[in-house]
Formats: sequence, structure tokens, C-alpha cells
Amino acid sequence: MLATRGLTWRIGEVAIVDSVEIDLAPGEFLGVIGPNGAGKTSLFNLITGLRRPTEGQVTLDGRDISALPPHRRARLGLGRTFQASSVFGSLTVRENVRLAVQAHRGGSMKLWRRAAADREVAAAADTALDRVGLAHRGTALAGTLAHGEKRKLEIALLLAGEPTVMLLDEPMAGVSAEDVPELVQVIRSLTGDNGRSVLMVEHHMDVILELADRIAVMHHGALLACDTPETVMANPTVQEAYLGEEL
Amino acid sequence: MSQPVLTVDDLSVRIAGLHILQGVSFTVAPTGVTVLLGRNGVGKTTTLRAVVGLTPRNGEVDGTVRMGEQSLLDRPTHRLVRGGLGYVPEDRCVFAGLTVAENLRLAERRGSTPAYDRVFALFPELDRRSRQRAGSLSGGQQQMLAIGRVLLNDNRLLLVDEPTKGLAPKVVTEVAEVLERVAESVPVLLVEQNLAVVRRLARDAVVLAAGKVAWAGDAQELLSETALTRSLLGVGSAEAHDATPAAARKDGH
Amino acid sequence: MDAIILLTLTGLGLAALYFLVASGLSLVFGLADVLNFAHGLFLGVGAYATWWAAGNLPGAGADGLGFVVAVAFGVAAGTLMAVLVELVLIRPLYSRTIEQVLVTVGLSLAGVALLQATWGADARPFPRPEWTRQVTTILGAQVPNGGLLLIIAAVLVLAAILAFLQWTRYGLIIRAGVENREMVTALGIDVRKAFTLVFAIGGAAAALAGALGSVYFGTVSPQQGGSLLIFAFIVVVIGGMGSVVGSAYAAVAVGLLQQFVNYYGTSGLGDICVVALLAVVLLLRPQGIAGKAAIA
Amino acid sequence: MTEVKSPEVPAPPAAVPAELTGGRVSRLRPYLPLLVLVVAVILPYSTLHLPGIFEGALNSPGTLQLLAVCLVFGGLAAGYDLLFGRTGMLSFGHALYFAAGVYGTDILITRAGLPLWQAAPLAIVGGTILAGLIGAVALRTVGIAFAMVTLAFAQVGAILVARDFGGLTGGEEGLPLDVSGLPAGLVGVANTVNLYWLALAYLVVVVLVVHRVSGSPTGRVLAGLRDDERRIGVLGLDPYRFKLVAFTLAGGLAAAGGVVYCLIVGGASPHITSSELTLSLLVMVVLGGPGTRWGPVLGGILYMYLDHRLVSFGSSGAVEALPAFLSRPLSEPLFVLGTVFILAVYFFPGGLASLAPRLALLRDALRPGRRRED
Repeated sequence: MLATRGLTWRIGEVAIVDSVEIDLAPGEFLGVIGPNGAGKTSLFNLITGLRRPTEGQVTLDGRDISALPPHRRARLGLGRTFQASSVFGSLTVRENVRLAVQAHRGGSMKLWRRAAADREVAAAADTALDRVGLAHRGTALAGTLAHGEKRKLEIALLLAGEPTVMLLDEPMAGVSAEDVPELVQVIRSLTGDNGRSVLMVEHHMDVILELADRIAVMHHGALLACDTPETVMANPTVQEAYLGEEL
Repeated sequence: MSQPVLTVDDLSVRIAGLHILQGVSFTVAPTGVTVLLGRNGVGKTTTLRAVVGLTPRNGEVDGTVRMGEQSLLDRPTHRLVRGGLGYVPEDRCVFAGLTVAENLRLAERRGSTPAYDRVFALFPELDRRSRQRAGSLSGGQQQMLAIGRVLLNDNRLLLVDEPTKGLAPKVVTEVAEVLERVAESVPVLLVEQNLAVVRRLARDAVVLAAGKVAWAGDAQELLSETALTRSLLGVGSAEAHDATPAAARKDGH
Repeated sequence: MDAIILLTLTGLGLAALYFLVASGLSLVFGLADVLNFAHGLFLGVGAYATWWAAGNLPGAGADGLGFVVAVAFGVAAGTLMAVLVELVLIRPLYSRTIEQVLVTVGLSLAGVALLQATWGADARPFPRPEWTRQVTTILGAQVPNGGLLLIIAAVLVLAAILAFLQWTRYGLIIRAGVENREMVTALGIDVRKAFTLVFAIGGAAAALAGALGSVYFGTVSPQQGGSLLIFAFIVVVIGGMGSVVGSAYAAVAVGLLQQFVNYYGTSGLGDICVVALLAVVLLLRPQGIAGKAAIA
Repeated sequence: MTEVKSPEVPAPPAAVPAELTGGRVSRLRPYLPLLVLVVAVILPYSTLHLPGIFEGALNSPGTLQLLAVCLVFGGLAAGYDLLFGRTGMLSFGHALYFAAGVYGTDILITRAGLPLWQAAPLAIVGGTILAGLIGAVALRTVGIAFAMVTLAFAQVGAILVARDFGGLTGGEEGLPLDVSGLPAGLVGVANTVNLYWLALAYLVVVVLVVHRVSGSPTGRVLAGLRDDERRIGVLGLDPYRFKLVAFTLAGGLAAAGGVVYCLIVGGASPHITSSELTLSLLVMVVLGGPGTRWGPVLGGILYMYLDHRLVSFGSSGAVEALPAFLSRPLSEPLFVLGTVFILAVYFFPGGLASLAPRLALLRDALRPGRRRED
């Protein structure tokens, strides 16, 4: 599905992302871990096109998408969430999802149609809201949601786009402990159907271990290891990088 | 136990409607390093920033924070800092366009003699590179400058936010050594993700989870109890002592 | 050849005027993130205060030392105005950038109207010292002295601002504040004092531009500030917001371009070329205006 | 790397939900605009005198012309709000497209001798294309840079008009409209009422278009752009295209307003190209309440009304009697409006439109035993 080849992004001399090579198989769940500042979010930005790499390529289904702007990549099936929740705060929850559905299905450039009248969009939006368990909050302004709910809404926005590859950037960050299991269920349900692939950055190790088929470890911009959870966890280099050396 | 240098009581912070801290209470002992732990996004940086008065405009702060007898909230940042609250922010924030000397000079204060000898004793590198632009320093050197800037004045308490973030392992060790020496003379409230650094420096630990204090006490005790560490920090800490993933998975479920 | 020298020097005169307005604008934006629409008002206040002083203030006059006193009075008035604006209107909205811009918009409308109410909408003849009415022959070109005066003043102001930024403590604070305001406060410095100072510097430079520009044009009118302000904005954007040196380079480029094209092309074409230059700069470097690195 | 401060302009305050809580008022509410429209339509049949508010009777040509100008600016402000309040774009050059409509109509009729039915559509199409072209360039930038570029382009318009290139614009003097070829119903003092209705029709059209577009799928995207432009891109939509559509549409609406304005005042004068006018549009929208249904319209109407009436208010006996240092500023409409605007920014950040819900909140708070629900 998704592959990166020699993906590098430098600011001046410093390589924030350093020759990263990732292959994501259809239906695979790949967890990305690494200490703060290891370049995980930058990697996501390079894959989704918010940043242009200094070197290297990103391919989706074998097609080189390195030169495409973010919105073209999204159209090809690349969806993502952000580390800091990013929803449209002054729109209602339902309008948020409808906007995403509409963006995916086309027909956003219709100045004279009444948006509220499009039943198909409305139905698809409600389905997405149902799946993340936010249906009852449809009329609330997205800006007023609690943090965990915002996270769910973000996933609903993502689902509305029916992506083939989903990038989740720390979906658990800032979510209270009691909400974590529910959110894990929602995320697990994402991969269940359609052979959707997921790339997820997450600091909750238990969540990663529970969900991921493989784990990629980043450190100083480079990929230290990318293997099954068991192998990665047993790798001494990884432990050292992730936990810091004994001092 | 002696009087704490900092008392945080029922601190709540909302930013843009997000209830990030929900009644956080803890104290910082008058000596040694107190480390603030917790998962990413749990509000450690927000706590430090609220203490030093840097909550963004769309944020609301409630509760009380006292340094000694003095109440800190609602006082402008620059007064708190002059009153002896040193702050080393996340990402170092040195002034890249200014020289090292100018970065240090900025921290000088009227009415007190800047302790250049103290700073240069800790960081001889800064003296050698004083005419160099701070933006051209390495990450580690920038971190030294950020700490040095604060040490130019006498402080009653230092707040240090993730000083080892994004640094090479060798430099992490250097930073830890420096902080260890600094903490001999002034108490430090430290936010740190690197548990090896925590183990080396911390005397007390405060663990935040879900916007509240989940655990507070002796740091070494926390670190020695694997299950406790794992349940509180979730993070890679689990593997710090017990790196078998099978165990981690079984334990989780 | 004479024409080229003359155009170069008058173009530099114009550039000097732009620089005097733009330098303060640029510093204010760089430090406080405020796009100050009321900056033209400081210029108007400086011009009218000089004009008033030349006629009414004891010791001031239209010539010689009296004129210097009048200009000093005008500059003082502009500075005072700028400081008051910062303290009374801008400071209470600290870090609420869009409201600050809106307030300066309101102030620019109200302030110009107030000048108009007090001294009438029409241009008034401005007292010009004898020397500024004459010309100096430079390499065969007859250059008006008013323009030379502007150039000299701008060079002095540039040197003074740079020296201030480089060598004084507050200059250091301003340079640091342009980079990261919050970190300056975290070092125990009241950055708002620097705001006031920057407004004062900007107000003084703009008021000087008002006084000397009026000498150059020979008249003073309430709208003068507004039309200069737009070109000053363009200079600030091209030069990079927060960069005084950038403003100086950009002012020279804009002044010369405008003067030469207006002379060799149709009148007014030069102004349009300047806007085209702005468009090109912004299109080549869309983030160009955020490049606030090189301040001094 | 130096820290780069974001040049983004923060989005203006979001729409204030204007639902009044309360019984009878809320049932009547949907029909209120219709009622106001009916009153506005039949207003010229009234011979009512409102001393102090208008100089002549309601149906006197002077009053009708003032009202017509107010209505045009109500429409203009509503169109500008499509950019500022609903999409979050801070354009400082909107007066340019208005001026394009005014001068376009005037030049095509007076200089080229075209009939109105050809000149008006041409001017509107021309203004729209101009907005499209300038938008295509300016929207490559964001935030403050965008504001500056639009301001600079508007300045080009002002220069072109003032320098009188090709003798088309009449320079400083302006260009009186040659009325000889106009339909008889639009010429002469006696027919001011028709111009009034024309202005009313313009306002209704703009309001309809803006509301319809805001409620359309495109409007949803524009609202999304106001909140988070980057997110729109990640959803698979090109922010640039949508902003350009909104910019062009608003430009076209402004040009149409220019056509109507040109007919009402019988010509064009260079002050409509001034940056002052473009700033006043911002003032109108902020005074009224950006992003709200009726705020910008009210703001535009009120602003223009005050702008005209304050002159005569200033020369009235009561103000004349004041000492000069008070009476002179008070007779300058822009001084009063600028001051009111500054006060509004401090004390009524949501504009006029936020007053109704605020009053409702106050009423609820005062009524015992009722709590406001968030």
C-alpha cells in the first residue's frame, strides 16, 4: 500500500527524518514509537505532504505521490489525524463530519445547493458518527467537546473520507484513562474491514502492543527497527534508544 | 519535613475549552530534584507554564501556587522570574539571531551582579563560543546556553522542561551531570521523559495522569516498583526493568 | 546624465521618506505583531505640530535654529502621541492581535478626521527654511535641498536605530523580543516596556518624516500620512517585517523604481511598478514577510 | 533556525447563535425579515416626518437617496462578510471591486456611450474578472501578507483613477454620469424612489446570495477554512480554489453594488477608491457582527447613515453651541465613527448582532428560577 524510500528531511545540517524506509501492507497495523523529538510527526507530515522531503519518495499503491499537495494525496486515500486535536471548532459535530463526507464524495463546489438537503451525505455522516459513538453529540459545537470526544470526532472525520491508509498521530494523547479502552475499540474497528492499513504513532505502549502487527522504532530521525512487537521489544538497541542509556 | 519551596494547590488549567489540569496539588522540596512525570499530553509542560505565568491568552487558570509565602498566580511572568523563579523552557528557546554573549547579557538584571564565573565554570564552552550566534550552536550547546542563562542569577527554584529532548545519548549524559551539580545548590522541578535521567537525578516524583496527580512520593521507590511505574506511566517505562514484551502484554490483559 | 543623477537623488529623497515611516512600522510589527494603521497619524501629528510650532511657539520659527526647534517640537508631539496610543489603546489588548489591528484602523480614521476638523481638509502651505527652497548642484544636476535634507535625516536615523539596537540593553531586548517575545519575559524582563519604546521610536521617526516631508512637498494636509503609509507598508513587506536594514534596502529600491519609471514612463506608472514588485516578492517568497531574522 | 512567528490572521469571532429564548418573539422571528422587507418596500409611500432622524419627509428625494446609499452599503458589507466573517480572509482591497463597478458603469455609459443594459452587465462581469485575477495572485499568500497585497492592489486602482490615464476617469474631479441615454425611470429627482427600490433589490439579492452560499456545500467548506485551513487540505479539498471562489463572488457582488451606487449618486468620484473606504467596510462588518446573518447588513446601513447624518448633526444648533474643541470633531463623521468603532472593539467584540443574545442572557439571568443552558 504505502511505502517510503530514502525519505529524508533536513533543516540546515540536521536531519529531522533520516532515510526512512517503511512498507505498509494492505490491512496491516504498523505502530511507530520513539522518544520525543525522534521525528515521528515530521515523518507523518512528509507522508501526507504538509512538508516536502529533502530527499526520497513516498508511494501509494505503487504510485509516486511525493510531488502531490496534501489534498491530492487525501483524494488518493491517505487520511490522517493530528497530534493536537484539529476539528472545526465553530461548526457542530454533525457539520464537521458532513464536511468530511462531502469533501470525499465531491460536489463541494456547489454554491447554490442547500447543503442540509443532501440526504446521502447526511446519512454517511451519521454512520461515521455512530461508529465512533458520537451520534448523541451531533448538535454540539465541536469546539466545546471534551478532549476524548474530539479525538473520536477526528476519527469520524477520517472515516468519512473512506481512506485506504490511515495515519493516526498519538490518538491517545490527552485522553483520560477511563476513555482509553473505548477509543482503542474504535481504532481496532478501523482495520477490521476493507483491508484498511493503519500507521499509528503512540506513546501508550500497551495500546501499541495490543493493536499493532508490527512496530517501527524511530530515533534521531532514523528507523532503528521495524518488526513484530516481540522482536522489537527484545532488541537491545531499541531499549537503549528509547529508554536512554544507563547513566 | 522542611517547608516546601513550591506549593501547588488545586491547580486547574483550561486552554481553549480543554480541561488540561483538573485540580493538581503537589509540593516541591527545598532541596534536590523533584521530577514531574506522566504520559505525553498529560499536562506536564502546562503545569510548569502555569506556575511561571505563561498560560496562553485563551487559557484560564484556577487554584493557588505559592513559592514560600508568596502567591504566584496573577503575577506577570517577568516579576516571578525576578523573584527567583528560573525557567528553562521546552525546546530551549535560545535567541538564534543573537550571539551567545548577548543571550547571556539579556538575562542580566539591574541591581545584582551576574554570576558569569558560575556559568562559565559549568559551561566553559559558552565562554569559548561567546561571539558565536546561538542559532549555529548544536542542540546540546543550546541547552547549555538555556540553562546557563538562568544560572546567571540566583534562583530560589528552577523549572526545567525536558532538557534532554532530542539530544544524542552522550549529550543527554552531559546535561544530566550539569543538572545534578545545579541541584546541589538550588531545588529543581524537572519534567523529563528519559527514565534513566530521572533515576539518576530525581529524589521526589509527581506523576500526572488524566489531569490529576496520580502518585507522589519517593522517585526511586516509584522506579523500583515495575508494576507501579507501568501502570502510572504506561510508556516504555514498563520495559525499563522488565523488557519482555510477552510479560507486558499479559500484564496489560 | 544630469537627469539620472537628479532622479537618483530625488528617488533617494523619496526612499528616505519611506524609510522613516517604514522603520518604525517594521519594528512595531516585528516585536508586537501589530500592523499599525495609525502610523500615518503619527506622521500627520508630527507635520501639523511642526507647522503650528513654527507659527506660534516662542523660540520656534520658519528658519534657522527656530526651524530646528519647531521640528523638535513636532517630533516630540509625534512621539508623545505614539506612546499614548500604545499605553492607552494597544496595551490593554495585549497579545490580542486582531483587535489591536482593528483599533489602529479605527484610530487612523478618527485621527485623520480630527486633524481635518482642527485644521481643515485642504493642504496648507508649510513654512520652509530658506535653504530648503534652494537647489544644490551635484555633478551638474540641480537637486532640491529639501530632498537632500530628507536623505541626511534618514541616514542619521538609520545609523541611530542600528546603534541603539546593537549597543544598548533595550536594543538587545527588542532584537530578542522580535525572535521570541515570551522567552524575553521568561528571563525576567518586562517586554511591554520595550513595546512602548518601539512605539516611541516609530512615532518619532514618522513625525520627523512628517515634518521634513512637508518641507519637501511645501504643504501639509491631513491625508498625507495615509498615502505615504501604503507605500511604507509595501516597503516593510518587501524588506521583511522586523528588519530595519531590510526596510532601508527596500525603501531605496521602491523610491528609485518609482522615480525612474514615473519619469521615463507615464506619471503614475512608477507607483504601479512598485505594487507589481511587491506582488513578485510575495509570490516568490510567500513566507517572506515572516523572515524576521536579520534585524540589525 | 529562528523562530518564525505565524503571520496568520486569527479567525474572526465565530457566529453567535442568535436564537432568542422566549415564547412569542421566537415564533415571529422567521417572519421578521420579511416584515422588515415589506415595510422597506412601501416606505416611499409614507409622508411621515421624523425630525432629527431625516431632514425631509420619508418620501422626499433627499431621504430616499440617503436610504438608497445606506442599503447599497448594507449589501456591500454583507458581501464583504462572505470573505471576512464567513471565510476568515482579511482583505483590505474590497473597495476596488466596488469602484470597478462604479467607474466601469460610468465610463461605459459616459465615455463609450453604451446603454445601461449593456454597461451594467459588462461592469459587473469586468469587476468579477478583476477580482478573480487579483484573487488568483493574492491568495498565494495568507494572513497579513494577503491583507497587504490586497491593499496594494486597491492602491493601484486609486492611482489609476487619480492619475486619469487616457482621460477616462476625470481624475480628482470625478466623472459625472451622462444621464441622457439612461431609462427615463432612473433619471431625475422625481424618480429617486425607483433608485431606492433598485438599491433595496440589490441588498435583497446580496443577502440571498450570501445566505444561500453559506448554507451550501461550498459554504460549509468556507466555514471550515475559517476554523482550520490545513485541515481542509487534509480532507482532500484545495483551500486555494474555495477561497478564490469566495473572493471572486464577493468581488462580483461588490461590482454590482458599484453599478447601483453609480446610478444613485449620478457618477463616480475618486474617494470611493480610497483606502479609507476599504477600511470602513471592515468597520461596518465588525460593528455589525462578523459571520452573523444580519449584523453586517445592519452595520453597513448604520455606518453609512451616520456618515451622512453626522455632518448635519455637527452643524446643528446643539453642537454648534459647544466649544470649538468639541463641536469641530463632532462634525467630522469619521471621527465619531472611528471612536465608536474603537469603543466597540473594546466593549462589544461580537458587534451589534451579539447584543440580542446578550440581552436575552441578561433577561434570563434576571428572571428568577431559570438557568441558562449551555
